[in-house]
Amino acid sequence: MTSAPVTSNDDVVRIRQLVRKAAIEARMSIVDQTKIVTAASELARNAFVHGGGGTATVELVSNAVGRAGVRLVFSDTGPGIPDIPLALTEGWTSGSGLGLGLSGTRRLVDEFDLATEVGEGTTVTVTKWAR
Amino acid sequence: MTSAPVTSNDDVVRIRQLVRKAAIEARMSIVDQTKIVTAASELARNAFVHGGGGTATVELVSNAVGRAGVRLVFSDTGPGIPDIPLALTEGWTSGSGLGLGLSGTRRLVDEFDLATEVGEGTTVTVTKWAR
Amino acid sequence: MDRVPILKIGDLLLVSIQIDLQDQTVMVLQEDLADRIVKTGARGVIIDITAVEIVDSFIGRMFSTIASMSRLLDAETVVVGMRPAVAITLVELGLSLGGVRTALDLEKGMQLLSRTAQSTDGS
Amino acid sequence: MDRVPILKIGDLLLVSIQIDLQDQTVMVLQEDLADRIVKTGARGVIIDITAVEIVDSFIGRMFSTIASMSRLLDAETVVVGMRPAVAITLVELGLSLGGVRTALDLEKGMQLLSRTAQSTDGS
Ligand SMILES: Nc1ncnc2c1ncn2[C@@H]1O[C@H](COP(=O)(O)OP(=O)(O)O)[C@@H](O)[C@H]1O
Ligand SMILES: Nc1ncnc2c1ncn2[C@@H]1O[C@H](COP(=O)(O)OP(=O)(O)O)[C@@H](O)[C@H]1O
Repeated sequence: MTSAPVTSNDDVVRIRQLVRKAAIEARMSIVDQTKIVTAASELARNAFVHGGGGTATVELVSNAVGRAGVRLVFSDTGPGIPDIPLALTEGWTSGSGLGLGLSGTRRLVDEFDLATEVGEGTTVTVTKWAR
Repeated sequence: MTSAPVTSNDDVVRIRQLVRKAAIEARMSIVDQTKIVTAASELARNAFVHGGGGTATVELVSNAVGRAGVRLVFSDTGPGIPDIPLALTEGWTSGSGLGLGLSGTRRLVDEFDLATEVGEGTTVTVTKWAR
Repeated sequence: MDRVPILKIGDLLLVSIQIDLQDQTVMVLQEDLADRIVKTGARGVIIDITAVEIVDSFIGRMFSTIASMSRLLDAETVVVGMRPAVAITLVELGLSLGGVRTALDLEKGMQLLSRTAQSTDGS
Repeated sequence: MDRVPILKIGDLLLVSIQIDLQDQTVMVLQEDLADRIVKTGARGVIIDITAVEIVDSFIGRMFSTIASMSRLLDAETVVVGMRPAVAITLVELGLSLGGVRTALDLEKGMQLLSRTAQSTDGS
């Protein structure tokens, strides 16, 4: 398991590279590598831009039948998300983004979990399994 | 009455074939066959993807006036559906689907029943009558 | 899992779906097709569904995904041979396949793609 | 922060992205490019993403922004060399890059732009 800070634009790039490495270790196809790295890039940017910075952890996991996967956790202590369904709506943004980060990421991964509390922060956990 | 497991993508294909056979036996038109098989495909995928697997039963039925039909029951012991109206909303998905499975299926059949309990599972029963 | 073959005819790729599609097959087909478009420089993709008896929301989404993806790779997609019962069912299901071009049969699909290619060639 | 170089080839500008793009680099590239189009009177912009391993929504938006901006400055943009895995991922992300022209490789991109230039010149 690797942890890394997400407090700058540079960190977003570094996290993409960490996730790429993990996806290769999990023997994902090129397409699946691309999907999980793209998801990581969106979630890292969110933690930085909307969450005011936080941390990322990248973990190699395996499921009951021994399938390898990559699990990513992005945590911040930012403002939290008051309306979760709204935030998950394709195209909705509170800022100047495209509003595709959360909705799109959800389609790119196999498991998606969003835990958030207003005034406390946001944690997004995603998992993608190698096929 | 035929029962079949729904625990893989392969099973979804097999269930389509079972339902096709029943629809032909009920002497449905090509359009009605297509509709009930499509509905079966959606519900089987839901039982597998959202319900973590379950069973399907396919039954030839006839009503009071002797009209033939096909009844399908999809049961799983998955997480259940906490908000039924939301799940039936066209376009709403908790995952990465299109959110058309339940809302669309409902339009494709003559009778539609959804029984679900959080933590217990979900059973969807649909019937289509030959014209 | 079966794999759907992709044939190259001139600068077109032809995908003729002859099997009952399971979800994994659909995912693999999308990826195979993206690879082949780039490898061959194909300008068009024809998906022949003459033999396809049902299109559910998962399969229907494949058509949209392939159409968008091939556009990004500078190829046009056309779906040919949709059965009337499939078309009716898709509409009731709520899937309009916006952005997906369709033609009645293979021949009409090829004509459609060659017209498009000519007009973008400016020739 | 790295800066992406912009090369001038005849009346085209070529941007070949060889680094892992961070958001600041993207912003600066857009501004640099607008300046260079005006300074050089370039008629076309080619963005070569052959080496780009991922395009997220921020980077994808850059292509649309550059395409719109250069159109306003009377130049056409084409994005070349998109990898198949990137195309599939973009579609799933929900980004269709409408309004952005694409070509398979640098050569095809240059052909596309020279044809466009001819037809808008009316020659
Ligand atoms: N980590 C976070 N902390 C607080 N709000 C967030 C966070 N991530 C997402 N959001 C909220 O959800 C909205 C949608 O996010 P997203 O789909 O990624 O689109 P975008 O980032 O382009 O706005 C954001 O505009 C923001 O309001
Ligand atoms: N068998 C099931 N068990 C648990 N949840 C279900 C089941 N079937 C449907 N759902 C829930 O209802 C939502 C809508 O289902 P549906 O309309 O079929 O769309 P989709 O499958 O594309 O998400 C699903 O996203 C899921 O949250």
